[in-house]
Amino acid sequence: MRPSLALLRKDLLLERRAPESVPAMLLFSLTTFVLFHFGIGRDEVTGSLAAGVLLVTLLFAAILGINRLFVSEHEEGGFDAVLMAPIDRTAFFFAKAGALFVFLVLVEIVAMAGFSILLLGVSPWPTLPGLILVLVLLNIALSTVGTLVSALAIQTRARDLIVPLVGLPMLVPALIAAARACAPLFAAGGPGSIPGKWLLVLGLYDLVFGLLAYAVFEFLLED
Amino acid sequence: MRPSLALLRKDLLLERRAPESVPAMLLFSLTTFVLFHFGIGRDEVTGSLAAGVLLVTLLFAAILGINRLFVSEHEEGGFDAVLMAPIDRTAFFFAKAGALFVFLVLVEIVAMAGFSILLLGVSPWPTLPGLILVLVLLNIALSTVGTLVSALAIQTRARDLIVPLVGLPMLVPALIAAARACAPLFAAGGPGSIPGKWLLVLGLYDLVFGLLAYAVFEFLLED
Amino acid sequence: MATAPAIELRGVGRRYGERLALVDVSVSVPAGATLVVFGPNGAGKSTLLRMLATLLRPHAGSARILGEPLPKRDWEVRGRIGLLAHEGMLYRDLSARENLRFHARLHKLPERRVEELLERSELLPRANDPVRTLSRGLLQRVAVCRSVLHDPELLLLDEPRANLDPAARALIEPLIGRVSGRTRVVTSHDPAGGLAEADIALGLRGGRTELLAPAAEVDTIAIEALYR
Amino acid sequence: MATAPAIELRGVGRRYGERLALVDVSVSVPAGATLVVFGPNGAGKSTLLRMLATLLRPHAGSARILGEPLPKRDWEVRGRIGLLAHEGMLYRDLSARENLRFHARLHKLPERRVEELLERSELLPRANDPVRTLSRGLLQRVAVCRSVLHDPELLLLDEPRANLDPAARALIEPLIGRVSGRTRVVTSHDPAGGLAEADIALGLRGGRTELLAPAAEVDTIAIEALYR
Amino acid sequence: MHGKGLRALSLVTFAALAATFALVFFYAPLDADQGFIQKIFYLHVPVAIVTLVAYVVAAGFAIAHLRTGNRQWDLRSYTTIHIALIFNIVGLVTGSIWAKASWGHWWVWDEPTLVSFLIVFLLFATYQPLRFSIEDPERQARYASVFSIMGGAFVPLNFIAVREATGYVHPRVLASTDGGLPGSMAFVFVIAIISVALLFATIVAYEISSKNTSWQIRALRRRALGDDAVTPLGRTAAPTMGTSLRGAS
Ligand code: HEM
Ligand SMILES: Nc1ncnc2c1ncn2[C@@H]1O[C@H](COP(=O)(O)OP(=O)(O)OP(=O)(O)O)[C@@H](O)[C@H]1O
Ligand SMILES: Nc1ncnc2c1ncn2[C@@H]1O[C@H](COP(=O)(O)OP(=O)(O)OP(=O)(O)O)[C@@H](O)[C@H]1O
Ligand SMILES: [Mg+2]
Ligand SMILES: [Mg+2]
Repeated sequence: MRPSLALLRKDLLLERRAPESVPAMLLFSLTTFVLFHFGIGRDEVTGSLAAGVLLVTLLFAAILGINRLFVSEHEEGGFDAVLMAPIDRTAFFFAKAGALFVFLVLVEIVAMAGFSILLLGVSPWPTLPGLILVLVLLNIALSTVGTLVSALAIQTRARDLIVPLVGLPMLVPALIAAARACAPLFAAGGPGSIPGKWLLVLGLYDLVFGLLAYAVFEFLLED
Repeated sequence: MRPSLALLRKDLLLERRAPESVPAMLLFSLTTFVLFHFGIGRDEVTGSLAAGVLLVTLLFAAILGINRLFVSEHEEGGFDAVLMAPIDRTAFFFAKAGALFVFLVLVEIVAMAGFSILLLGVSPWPTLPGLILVLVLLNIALSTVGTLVSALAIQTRARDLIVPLVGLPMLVPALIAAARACAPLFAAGGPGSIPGKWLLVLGLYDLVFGLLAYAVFEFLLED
Repeated sequence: MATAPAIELRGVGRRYGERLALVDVSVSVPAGATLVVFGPNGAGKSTLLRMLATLLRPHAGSARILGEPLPKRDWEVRGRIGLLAHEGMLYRDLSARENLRFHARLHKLPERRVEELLERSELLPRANDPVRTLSRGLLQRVAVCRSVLHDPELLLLDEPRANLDPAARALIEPLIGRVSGRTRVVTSHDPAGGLAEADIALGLRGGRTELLAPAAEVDTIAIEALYR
Repeated sequence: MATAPAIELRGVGRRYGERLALVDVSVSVPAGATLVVFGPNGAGKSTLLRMLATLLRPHAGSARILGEPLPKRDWEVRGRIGLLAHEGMLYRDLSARENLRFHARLHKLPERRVEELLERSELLPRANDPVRTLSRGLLQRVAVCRSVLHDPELLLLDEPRANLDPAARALIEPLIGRVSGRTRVVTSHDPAGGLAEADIALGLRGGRTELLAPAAEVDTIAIEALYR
Repeated sequence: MHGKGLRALSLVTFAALAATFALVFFYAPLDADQGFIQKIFYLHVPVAIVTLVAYVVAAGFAIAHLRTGNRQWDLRSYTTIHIALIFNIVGLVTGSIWAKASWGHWWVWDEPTLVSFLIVFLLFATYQPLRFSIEDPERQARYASVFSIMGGAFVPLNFIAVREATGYVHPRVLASTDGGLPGSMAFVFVIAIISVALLFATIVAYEISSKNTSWQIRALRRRALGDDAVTPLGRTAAPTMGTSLRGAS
């Protein structure tokens, strides 16, 4: 655990020193809400449309963060020095997934506020408990799969293409489940209950892909 | 013109060596259509929703291409060597904007086919003449402003963040105009005529931002 | 008493794709000794060092570092090796101090050690600047500090003095020089200077061993012949 | 006949943010002469070279390169200056040949020139490999070729021989050495070697001029004093 | 020798395909409401099923590659995915034709198999670009295996999610509640699946043996002519093998 924390701390320090991912993801989300507003020509969205707009936006924002997750390791060969340290290689996985999770939570807090103000046609407060549950499950999916995809992409010559290309389809099932789970929350008549089926699918995705990502991750770090 | 061609040739060489931008933008568009389907839960879209989905997707795809436009220049300081060559700095502008325009046209041809098959609720053929007009105007906006933003971003440490952050808001007016112009084309009852007002706005945007981008471009290349 | 050699390579080979970067290299370095690697550009010196650092796995032959076979038991030697490569291996946006503190934490070292090194390499006035803004030579000094931070038993130095001014060279001598008392592998393009600090000299050329002898038995002419 | 000096700096200064990298530097270099810049790490040598290359604009003072004032008329001198910096300034995914051809096209030179340079620097066998896969020293050779490709009147060399093996140093000597007959500005960390090729010696320290004299009047002790 | 058993496999495949062809056209009954076009069913469904199974099998090969480090497993995984991608496209096209013929649209969203098939295609379409953007052959093989393991798990999971998200609007010929397929159709269908699977296996076997042979030729040339005389491979998405190093795998 110790090395994971040291790594996580370094990532948060880098982000504080040169704040990039979080503000970028944030601004991106807000801009996208505005784009949607004009793009689809609706002043307010509810139900499945609301869930779709919110989650597609968060997914794209996450892709931004995933893209940069390993950049700092790559420049100047800093990663090599870390690889030579006497730490378990899965410590990276936890550190990076942890950092991404933290970033996502920060982004979601503000993005959700923006979304409620700009687009959402119903009051956000009653939806909160359910929404938090879904977002936590979604964040687990985004951060585990995202960490894997990011590590996969960083050694290629086209990181910024590989990340969305591989990451987006891979995350489609999680998006579907999250969007379906959220849709009743935003129903025009007041929040309905979350279909347990979709929580189950999302949880299954987290479990399967989280474990898989963890298991194969170290193969990405070897020479 | 000669130096523009030499630069364009190098870009196309790099793209042929590793075909990246165009196929990536393409796949990205198709995946985004699928995401939209599940996100907003519609099987078919028409009217302003169709225009919104199509144009937001194209905009994001363009961002991918813009992102990579100056990447090769940045690594290893190769750009500095180019800056020291005895060529007019606006030659860059034409070379890069030209490359981007070509990429966009290629992407749009396939993306439009995918969109018609996957999501569009009306026949695409009657919309074509109007659509081509709007897309050409939009491409001019995307490639001139995109080149500017890409050059801006490449000098910063967070290229992949700056591009969407600066690019998206900057392109909002073009997107609005294009979306409003397209909406009647996709009307459920058969294509209506394009509101001249929005074509005018789009043309004005091209003129003003195209000229501006051209004019301020060289300041971005200086120290 | 026969202690195991710190480095023992037998017929080691390494490819990049199809290009052979090292072919059939066998060398044994006793603990505490200095191996200096000579060879023209592209001979495979950096590749050898990265392999000894466990960052590249050998594609042929067998390698033992600090008594452990590679790549099988590489986790046993991690943390006991220090590498100074062509690039700084630092986080560009963190300062020298933050970079070193991070590595200190990974190696479970006290922060005292970081301050001590910053002071000894006269980096204190620039310790809080992001390393991105340091000049090439200052960056090299930070990299030196990073490589010796955890007091490694085996030190791998790839042209350690490149870009350093004469004063800085003297300054880091106690850290990476012979007086540091570590087992060292050093690459060099300076026949006379390289030989002076060597116990064993290894000459590579096109990845193959052209010369391997105790430094005392080699003269600069033999080294210079490598480049012909 | 009084030809204009190739370089004429008067009270030139340059900041990075608040940090002064060059303060009040005045120096004049006649055409065909060699200025060698000494100074400890972080003295401002690379900054000076990048400024002479028109890549950084001076923040104070006035600069004339090849008779043209900077930064006002920098387009006049572009294409007449060659810079060899710490990094290679090459496209990593293009081969040595493609990199050089690209620059040849920018400078409107025949491809013959590219082949000639590749041959003279003995890069032909590796000319089609992406430069990313070259060893540090081979990369440096490609960078040297790039910097002299367009036969520049003024050559700016930042530690040009770092990472090169002795044979390669001899190989590129006709390209960038005194015998090339160009006006040159060279940075060096080697007092004796640097002085040997200098007509004028400039010593910087913390961005300030500590020493400026014809090389004949300077000895290595004066240079070494810079580092103290 | 890399061609062992290929001829026998080819012959069996050919015979199976010929038999299927004959059965489909001369034995299987004409569908009551879809008519002749329904016969595309015997191509489309087997191709789709084989494709999906192949992706999962490729993941198995990838696991074997990571466990053993033997690059032959990577070659198998690569070839399987490569051919599955082609079958994937065939499945999409035949499905589209069928959809156009029976519903008048080239694409429908309420057929879960169809939608998940598209998403799977979008994911695996990135397999080749991913490989292509990694130069070092060993690393390329390892990263590709990681991808294909994730992809193998993705196929069923994605199917579950998509299936749950769409209703069952359209009648299914197979495995539906209302009685299922007539016996003669089911028989022909099973034969069709077997022959498509055989066809798949044959193509994969051919590709593997051709790759192995060209590596061997290359290695022999390098040994005979020297390393520098053979033109370098350059970047490629296909697995490559360095063979000229003593003791290398
Ligand atoms: C682009 C169009 C289509 C694609 C990509 C597609 C794809 C697929 C796939 C992947 C499967 C295999 C699923 C599995 O193994 O469970 C499948 C099976 C099947 N498809 Fe399609 N399909 C398309 C169009 C159609 C159409 C138009 C029909 C019917 C009119 C149809 C009817 C079936 C049936 C009956 C099966 C049998 C498997 C089952 O019952 O689940 N498909 N299709
Ligand atoms: N981009 C930058 N931002 C901020 N400071 C910088 C930047 N580049 C250089 N500096 C600082 O300016 C000063 C001069 O740097 P310069 O690279 O010119 O030194 P140098 O004489 O070339 O040293 P070396 O011998 O180590 O290469 C140093 O203190 C350096 O840290
Ligand atoms: N990532 C890589 N991909 C392909 N080839 C490589 C790679 N890294 C190194 N090589 C090649 O391997 C050979 C050995 O390189 P290495 O860097 O070990 O040489 P070196 O002896 O350190 O040379 P130098 O003195 O120039 O630093 C060279 O031919 C080089 O081009
Ligand atoms: Mg080296
Ligand atoms: Mg310098």
